[in-house]
Amino acid sequence: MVDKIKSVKEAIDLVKPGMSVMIGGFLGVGTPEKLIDELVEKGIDNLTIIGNDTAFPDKGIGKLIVGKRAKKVIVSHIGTNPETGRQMNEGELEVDLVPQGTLAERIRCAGAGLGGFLTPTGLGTVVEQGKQKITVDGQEYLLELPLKADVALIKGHKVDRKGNIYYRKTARNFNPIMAMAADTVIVEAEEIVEVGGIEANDVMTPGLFVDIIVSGRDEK
Amino acid sequence: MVDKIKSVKEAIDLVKPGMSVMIGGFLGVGTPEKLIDELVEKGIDNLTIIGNDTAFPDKGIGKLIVGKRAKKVIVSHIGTNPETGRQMNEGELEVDLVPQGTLAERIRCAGAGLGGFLTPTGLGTVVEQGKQKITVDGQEYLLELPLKADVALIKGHKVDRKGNIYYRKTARNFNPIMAMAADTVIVEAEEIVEVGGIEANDVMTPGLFVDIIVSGRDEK
Amino acid sequence: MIESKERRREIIVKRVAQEFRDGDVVNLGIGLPTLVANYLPEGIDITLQSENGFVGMGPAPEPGGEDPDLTNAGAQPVTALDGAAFFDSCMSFSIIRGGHVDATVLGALQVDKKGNLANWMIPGKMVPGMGGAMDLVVGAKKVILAMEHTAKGQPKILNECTLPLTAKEQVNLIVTDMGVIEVTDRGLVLKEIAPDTAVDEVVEATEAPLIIAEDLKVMEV
Amino acid sequence: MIESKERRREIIVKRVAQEFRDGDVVNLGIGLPTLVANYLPEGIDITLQSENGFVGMGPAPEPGGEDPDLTNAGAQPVTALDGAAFFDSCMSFSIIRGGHVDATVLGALQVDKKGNLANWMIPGKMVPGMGGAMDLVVGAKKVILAMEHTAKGQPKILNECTLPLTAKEQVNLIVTDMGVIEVTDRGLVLKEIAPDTAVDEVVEATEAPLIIAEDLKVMEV
Repeated sequence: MVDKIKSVKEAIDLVKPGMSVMIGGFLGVGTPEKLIDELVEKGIDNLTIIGNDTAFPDKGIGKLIVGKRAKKVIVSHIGTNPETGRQMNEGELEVDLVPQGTLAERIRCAGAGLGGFLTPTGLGTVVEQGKQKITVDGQEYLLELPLKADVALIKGHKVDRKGNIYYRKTARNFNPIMAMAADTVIVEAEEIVEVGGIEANDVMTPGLFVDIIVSGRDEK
Repeated sequence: MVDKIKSVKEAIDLVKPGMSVMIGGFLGVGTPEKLIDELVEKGIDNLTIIGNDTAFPDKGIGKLIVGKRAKKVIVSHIGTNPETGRQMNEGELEVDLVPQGTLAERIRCAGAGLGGFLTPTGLGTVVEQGKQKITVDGQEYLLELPLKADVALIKGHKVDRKGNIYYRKTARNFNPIMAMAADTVIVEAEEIVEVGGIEANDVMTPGLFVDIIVSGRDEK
Repeated sequence: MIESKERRREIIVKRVAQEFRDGDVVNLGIGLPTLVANYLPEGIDITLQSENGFVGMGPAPEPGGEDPDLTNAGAQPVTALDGAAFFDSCMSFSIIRGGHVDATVLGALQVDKKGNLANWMIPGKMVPGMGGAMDLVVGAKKVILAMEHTAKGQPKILNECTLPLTAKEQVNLIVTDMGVIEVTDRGLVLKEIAPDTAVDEVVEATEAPLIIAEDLKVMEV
Repeated sequence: MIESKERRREIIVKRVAQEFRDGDVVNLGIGLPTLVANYLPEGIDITLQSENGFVGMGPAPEPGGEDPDLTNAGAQPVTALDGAAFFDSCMSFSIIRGGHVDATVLGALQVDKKGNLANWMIPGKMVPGMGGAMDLVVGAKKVILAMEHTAKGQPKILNECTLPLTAKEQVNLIVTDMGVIEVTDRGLVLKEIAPDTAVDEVVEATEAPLIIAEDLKVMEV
């Protein structure tokens, strides 16, 4: 069996400046904090960060913003992190705001091998700028395109050695779809279990999507 | 709390001749047999049946074909049921063959409120007939449209009184997506449990999608 | 016009709470809309959907009972009721965008006579992002605005929104501290009026033309 | 040309089994391709994906150990190995169509010099439907055909398919009882030849022009 377990340092060695990085979580809930801390500490910059939001200055993706690791963010919301707004207004950070449902669907779309999808969300708003409109049966839609990344950093509650993941409560959020949509998928596990430690019927992300597993525990 | 539990007869009373009916299952595995038996017995005909396949003459959707209840089927495969082929060749039954992945995605698409999606599956084959082609970044795709139904008949392993469903092994297949894509959703439960009998984290189809629950047990 | 700000807010949430049928799936925005859950009429049981990934949201936990993996869409600790179900963001928005949410209740910066809504940014001042609002307003079966009728004395119900839109022609009902307004093909119809409030007052506080319902009622709040 | 049908089939599946790397996710079609799993080289562990909804498919159960809720895509009882994962049809085809399957092995009625494949219908004779074949052939990273070189003495590797296509230009490798043919931009390249088989025989049995690899090898089967 291929050994997917690495140290946080080994995992983050795969992230290079300028890469696009998807990061799971919703306002920091379900975000892999250890992986983020290592990214900040190592000083990898010019990242394009894809996530639901920029969380808070001291939490989740927020720490990467405060640490000036991003040149661009693709998110649905930045209101909880004043530093994101400041960097945007100063021209230091490019912010691409995407409706949350469209963001989730675009990530899944990439993971599922689709070329795009049609949605009414955003019609008649600034969201439609630069997008193709397609009419089906008299109803107008925006054509939204897939969104993928070089690396996905996600968080699982239980992860077995094959990379099968079980998430917990609202910490699930964007993690399962990001696991499908990046070239390299790194999961931070609250608990690493043996194969069989998650019932096959209850696996939420099949291990085939996962390249690297790191422990989120403090004792490393 | 709204009481969703009905008898098989009460449930099938909602299916009228000429309706479109989605039926879960893969070659009969995960198909609600009691609901199908009642449909056959009651003689509701001219149905448009949407499912993965037409199973076998004595199993699942196959029984509806043998019982001449369908005027049309939208499926990915009919090879295991010779009666489907015979009716098709005799002009008694319209058969719309759809690639399995496209079929699943079209059903989800309807359930998720999307207007369509782009896929390379079917390009250069008879599947592209009558479909719009859309080019994104130099790559050609077929525009596939959502597929919904008047009624979905699905099967769950455990179902709680709110309609939350837990499926088992490969009996899951098309059931969860069909639960999202029909006006009326009827689930046949191998076991009906009290609310709380399925862990909130392990629910596979949230009860909000389900209108009616029937018992799949023999003692009714 | 009611003087007490507290009473004005109470009027709004009490009245919105009357809009639901037993069994409805409802998404409540952060802030004023959240309070609606406290005023449901007897016998009306609704299921709250939270766009960060579950249905069956319950109230805040007792102090000390917070679970870091269980929050609402504002990252505040909440509880899950019996029969709740957790799911990922894609399923969450399939529920929202697929028309499986019976009603969503949101605040507004501006709304206009066509039911256009602006509630997500003020250019140059406040750009928090739309979060899930655009999806909710387009996807929910019924869009209810819960808002004060005016802001600093200025009308918020306009002929035409001047701020960037959240969605076009999606609002169904506007509930304010002065009345209940339905968005119809004919325009905005004042269906109910707040206690101790005159029709002239409402018309005055509204930029868009109001059609006064023939059977205008007083809000039961 | 090898006489024994059994040996011809063995050659095909043994050779296909050499195509995988440790850890590969593979979807095997019903019939001949299914047998590939029995011939994996030492140290090569692959994960089988079954399009009806799981990865980690194991062999048929002991008699009496069948589970009606656990079958392969042909409705035959199978088992699930440790580390398996079940999912719905939409996830199953997201895995297939999203490029997460390393290789798919299928049979063919016809294949041509451009890598076009026909394997799902014979008009007027056999119309079983495409099932998941079109998705697999378009979505899998590598498409391997496991097929007898000819059918009733007639070539199946053609200049141009005459039957309705399963997919256009998606086939990567053709493994037959006579050799291994790679589909390249230059055309079909015969890379390996079966034991006791002459190049002339292969060329004779193939309608499409064959480029003979300079380093033509004998199949190690």
